[in-house]
Amino acid sequence: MDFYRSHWVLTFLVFAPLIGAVVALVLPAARARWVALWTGVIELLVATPLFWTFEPVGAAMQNEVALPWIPNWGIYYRLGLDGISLFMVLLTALLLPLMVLGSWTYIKDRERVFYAMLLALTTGVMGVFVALDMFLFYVFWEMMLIPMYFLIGVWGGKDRIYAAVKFFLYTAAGSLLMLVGILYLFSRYQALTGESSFAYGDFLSLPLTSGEQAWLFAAFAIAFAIKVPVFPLHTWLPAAHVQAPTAGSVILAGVLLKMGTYGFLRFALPLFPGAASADTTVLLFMVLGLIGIIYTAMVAAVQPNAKRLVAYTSVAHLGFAVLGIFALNVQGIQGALILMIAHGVSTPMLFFLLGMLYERTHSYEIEDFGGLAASIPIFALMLVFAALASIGLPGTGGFVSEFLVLIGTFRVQPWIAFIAASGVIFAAFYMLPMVQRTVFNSLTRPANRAIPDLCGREIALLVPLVAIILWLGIYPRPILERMEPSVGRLIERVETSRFVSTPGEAVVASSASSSDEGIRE
Amino acid sequence: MLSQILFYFFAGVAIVSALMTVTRRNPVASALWLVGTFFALAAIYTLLGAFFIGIIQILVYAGAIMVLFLFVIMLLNLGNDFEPDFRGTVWKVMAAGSALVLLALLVRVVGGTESLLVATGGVDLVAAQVAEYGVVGAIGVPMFLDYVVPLQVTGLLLLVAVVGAVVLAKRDV
Amino acid sequence: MILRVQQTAETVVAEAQAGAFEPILLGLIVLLPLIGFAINGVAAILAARTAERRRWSSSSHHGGSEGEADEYSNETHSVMDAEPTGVVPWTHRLPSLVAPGVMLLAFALAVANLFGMMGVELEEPIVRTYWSWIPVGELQVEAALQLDQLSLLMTLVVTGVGALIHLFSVGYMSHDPGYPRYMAYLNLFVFFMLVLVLGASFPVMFVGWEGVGLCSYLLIGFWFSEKANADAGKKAFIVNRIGDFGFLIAMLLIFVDLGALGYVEVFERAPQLDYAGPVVTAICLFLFLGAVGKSAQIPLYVWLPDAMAGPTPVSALIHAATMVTAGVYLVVRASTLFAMAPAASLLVALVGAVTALFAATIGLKQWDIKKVLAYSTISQLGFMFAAVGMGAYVAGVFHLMTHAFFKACLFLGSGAVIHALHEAMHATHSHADAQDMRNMGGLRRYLPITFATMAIATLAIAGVAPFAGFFSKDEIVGAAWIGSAGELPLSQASLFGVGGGTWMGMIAILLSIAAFLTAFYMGRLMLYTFFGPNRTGEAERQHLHEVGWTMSVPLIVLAVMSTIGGFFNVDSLVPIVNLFSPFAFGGDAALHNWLHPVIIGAEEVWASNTAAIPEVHHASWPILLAILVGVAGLVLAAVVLKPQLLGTPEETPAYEGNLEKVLYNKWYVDELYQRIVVRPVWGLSRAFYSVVDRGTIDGIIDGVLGRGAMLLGLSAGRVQTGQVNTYAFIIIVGVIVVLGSIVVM
Amino acid sequence: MLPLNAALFLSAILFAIGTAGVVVRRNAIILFMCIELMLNAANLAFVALSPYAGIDGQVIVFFVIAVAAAEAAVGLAIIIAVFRHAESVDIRNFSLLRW
Repeated sequence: MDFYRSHWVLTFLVFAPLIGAVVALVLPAARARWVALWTGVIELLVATPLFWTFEPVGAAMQNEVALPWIPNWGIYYRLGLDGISLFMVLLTALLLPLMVLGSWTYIKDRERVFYAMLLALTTGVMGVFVALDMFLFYVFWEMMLIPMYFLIGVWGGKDRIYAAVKFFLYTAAGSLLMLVGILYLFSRYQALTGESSFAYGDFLSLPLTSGEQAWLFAAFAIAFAIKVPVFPLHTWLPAAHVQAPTAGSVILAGVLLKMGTYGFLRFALPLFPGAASADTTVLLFMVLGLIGIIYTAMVAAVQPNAKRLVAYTSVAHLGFAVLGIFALNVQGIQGALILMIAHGVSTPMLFFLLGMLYERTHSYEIEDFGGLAASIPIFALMLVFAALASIGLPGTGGFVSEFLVLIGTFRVQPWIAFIAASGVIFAAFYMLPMVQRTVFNSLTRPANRAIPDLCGREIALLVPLVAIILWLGIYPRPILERMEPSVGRLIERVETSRFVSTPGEAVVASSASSSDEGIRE
Repeated sequence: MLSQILFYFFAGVAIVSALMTVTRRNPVASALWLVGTFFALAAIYTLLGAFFIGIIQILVYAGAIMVLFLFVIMLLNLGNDFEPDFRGTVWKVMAAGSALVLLALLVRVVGGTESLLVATGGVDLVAAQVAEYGVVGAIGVPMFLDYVVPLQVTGLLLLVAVVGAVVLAKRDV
Repeated sequence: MILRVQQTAETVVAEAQAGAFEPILLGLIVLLPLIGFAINGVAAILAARTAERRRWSSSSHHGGSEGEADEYSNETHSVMDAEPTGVVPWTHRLPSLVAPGVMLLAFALAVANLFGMMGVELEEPIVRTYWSWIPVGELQVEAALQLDQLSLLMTLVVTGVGALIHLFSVGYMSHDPGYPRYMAYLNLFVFFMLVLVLGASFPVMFVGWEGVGLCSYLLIGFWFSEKANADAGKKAFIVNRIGDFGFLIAMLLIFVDLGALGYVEVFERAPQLDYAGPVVTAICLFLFLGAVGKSAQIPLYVWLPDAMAGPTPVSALIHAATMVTAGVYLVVRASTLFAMAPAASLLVALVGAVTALFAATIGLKQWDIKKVLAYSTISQLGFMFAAVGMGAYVAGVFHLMTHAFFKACLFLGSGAVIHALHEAMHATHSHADAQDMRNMGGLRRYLPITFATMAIATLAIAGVAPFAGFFSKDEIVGAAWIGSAGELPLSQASLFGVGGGTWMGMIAILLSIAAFLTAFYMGRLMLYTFFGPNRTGEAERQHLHEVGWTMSVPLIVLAVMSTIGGFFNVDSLVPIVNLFSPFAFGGDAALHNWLHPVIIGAEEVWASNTAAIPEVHHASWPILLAILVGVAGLVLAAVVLKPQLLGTPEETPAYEGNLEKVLYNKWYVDELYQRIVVRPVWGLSRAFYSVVDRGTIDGIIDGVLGRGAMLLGLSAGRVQTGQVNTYAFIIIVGVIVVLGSIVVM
Repeated sequence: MLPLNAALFLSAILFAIGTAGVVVRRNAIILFMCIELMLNAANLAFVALSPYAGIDGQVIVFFVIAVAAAEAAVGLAIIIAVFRHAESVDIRNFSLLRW
């Protein structure tokens, strides 16, 4: 049982997909998808017990390890798991087999390379969530880029090259800034203590002046803001989603975007708490998040292409996550984390459905659909459910997360929360017309009349997602409990090292200040 | 005092013939002016006390390399009906300008060294070695002792050059 | 099953004497409809599966049949055409048993609890916590249900009227191919309504709040193959969402200012806020915005008339009896907060009164029988909001209850009429509009029971003496007159600088006119539908016959409730009303005493914050005025309107003269919204996409950076001329630069 | 002894003339001559400094001469090869190696 105490579970989770990728490449094409499926299933079976073996009590990292990798530069193979990264690992492990199932009949050429890329991508993503050595983190961060580039570039839609290159350049540019930040930290640490190390723990203990913190925070924040994506840097996402194959869109929306918010919570906030909690930063990111919510919701409404519409909605959703993170209180951050999971389940469901629809109608344009409920009722049922989960109907994960984020934001910036709450209306404004034009209305196209409904495989693929969405909405308590200590530690760190210069946080409704002190236990 | 006068004389010859090499349109003329430069340089070498190098300069440079040049010019019959191969006036101005700037910089850089070297008091280092091993020995001993590796490499280089030249110039039969 | 319920009732009553009251199977009441939904849902999926498999088998024979696929369109109402074998499949028979059965069980449990609670004087509400829903820091939201007098009353209304409507739906919808799906949605709706009503905290109520919004979206757009129906459903959901936005903001304010969201804690800590202060007023205004969205008051009422696109029982259940009353329930539940914010309460009353009148005027000139009833519902809701706005919370709840009875009866009656007409038109394949009154006329000869029940309900809604409407509506109008005389706590408050009393005077007048118009348009509806010559056409007339028992029984029960409903709250103090006090159920002003513990919080707030009111004396003239207004409306309709002159839609135009034109076109409010809200938002969205997203952001990234890099590359390339001199020159420049930097250092 | 600076100035001048020649002339042969000139300027500098910096200067001169010879040989071979193909030694015929 100590397998789950030690770091071996994490090492297995990170490198099993890579081994699967190699095997998939070697075996003949027909075998590739089965190898990928088995790897995914094993990955999921190994990962699920983590949910129970993870003690929610301690706030410190669990399953830690620190093996020398390149000792003379102080680069160690350092892994660790805590409340924030646990659910991201589980989400990735869940999505892998589903993605393989989703692209069972979708991918017809070069299956071997496709599944190898998919598995390599999972290794990269899993590595990002568990790495505690900044160098190792950066390696995995870059490693994730290449397979994703090929996924979009090779198996994508019409102008996939444009989308793939744009995706690559955006993320790479951001990560270069982050690299500069990491190296600067490394040099400061070396100058201060003499020996060299990239450990996350060491950088945490590094005293930085406010100027340094500001610049370093900016470097990290831009890299993560591109990934989230935050408002002005978001235009790569719709392009990438429209061109990506189903599995590409699912992993992109399900997990890759969360690397941005995870990055903020793991690196940007704790490493540079002073800069992160400065009023200007908080206000800037909250306003950007707010624009992200309202603006992209409105833009989403007018999209002719269903996938592009869903892509813009995920920008809107993650706008909420940004709000939650920079509310810097327990409700806000827990809301952001729940949103990362809820969005990581509801949006992939939408993309799977659109993928299935594409396999039947060979189009993502909304006007090619219409009245599909008459011909494929089960699909219609699933699409309506996924749309409602995405809108954040109470009883689904979406509501719990948006509610927590709004409460968190309201305590810090009432006006921003007020406008953000109108995002609830815009959510209905962009999702319902799409659902109606796709599933309801009269069945005009004769071609749509004869398309087959969802088969067993497809339903088996969607049922776990539906279950998790409902579980998140109805009984999120076990998840919230497991996150509480880590989030508490993060907030406590940000609060204690707030700059003396800024006179405390923004004016919170006066009468609430009494209740605030109580919260900050 | 005589040597200084001779030095300036030969320096003047060298500069004029260098300028003529560059400016003559006829390749043969410029080749011959180049030979003139080499002779002036050889004289300056001897004035500076490097008699062996002066001799070698004439023997190898003027004798061998320039002959090779002239031979090639004759082989390719470039001596006559050559059209002016100067580039546009823009390039002329740019070339002259960059040359002057380069000159100014070199002079500026080089100018300061004498005071530095004199300070190190190494004026008659060479004279001592020449006295001990003789003119040729003074160069021969360090070449075969300290610089034996570069020597071998240079030998190899020359071999490669010869083989290369033969292969390149040979008519593909 | 019924026996067991009786036993539990006796034990409970016995136990009640002992003072302790334990709610019976509270969780089960809520769970029953959910179980119903699950069963019907599975039936619906299997029905869809079999239909699709048959379509594949049949279509694979002769390449897809046209008729099959539009089985979902509402023209072919009957599953018979789609069902070649003639026998009704089990997936269609099962819901007929499960759906009403589940509702009856829930109603029985509610009644059991009623008996239990009647005996004991329950001061504190009973809260049952099932699990901790969102435990984050100081925010501890429990998934808990709360049982007190108000929530029990609402449960009774929801399950009672709901059960009747489910029974009615069995007759009305059983031939529809999507019948199991319909029953599943209906059960799901009742589940969410019960969660809304029995929730113990604002977030749990919000779950029900949006859940009923979802179900009304699904049910309005039930015949989704028609674009108009799907649009109506979408419109309902989005407008409801605007209301839910208000509710959400209110919850945020409550949590940030009071630190909790459960009712008990919130109403305990409410006095901490300063009386009539900005915070509590903001909370109440946003709560009211939520109520306006859900209960279709000005300005967010536009979705209700369009919601008539759904099946008629849906209109009866959702858009008359239960969902739309959620707003009133919210205000009564948060009465302590509203008492703390007099300005907000007065605004609620004012909006209610204006909506009552405004909707009544539109109702005058509608030809679609369901549209008339829809605007009547909006108007009656206006009455309820006026009541609760003025602080007469019990009057509001009383009218809510009676309205549930007679409006459900009216809607189901109109459903029966439409169903009969449909059957007739279906037989003769005529495509006339089965809902247009101009196609009806003289139906009392063909649909006697429906006519009788609707007549009773019309008298009730008009406020004619013994019927329910008389007691409840006139109590509201009475309260308005009393308030204008300054004898209500809120008459001392002021809104926009005008005193509460004067506002209530205006409200009284508005309500009286609205009452008169209500009587008039209800009279008009009855006249055109049931009196005068029959205009449905020769061939169809033979096929006109009374509807089956499953549809008539609910009508009769509701008609009976409309008659006796008024006697639940006979106030002996009021002069004319006290004539009926001997017949009152449960003693004098039974409902007032029953609900008193719920509104104690509000009364304490008034006691501590407003001047004591001397003795409230009830004059008799308001009641006389009310009776006069009701009767006058009906008589005027009978006199003025000539049903025999009315022709079919082709003959009589929809309106003559521009006043009627304005009324028929609903004061052009929809068009106004379209122009000032919907179109600008779409325009802005398109502008955002094309100008900002494509234009500037992508323009900068792709254009400036992308193309800029390309151009830079090209121009740099030109330097490579291939000639050695150029390269030599570049090298020299390099040398110069290096030497230069050395010299400069 | 001879003024050191003068010799160094002379080598600078010769070097500058050589560069000017390389940039201006189009004839390959003359180009090579200018390069030889520049090499000689360098040799002069070596020799001028050798009394101060030691005999190594003069040893290096020999290597420079050797390199120059090798370079001249290969260069001229290339010129012959190109000439055979393009009938002229103008370096514009050598301009294929570009983007």
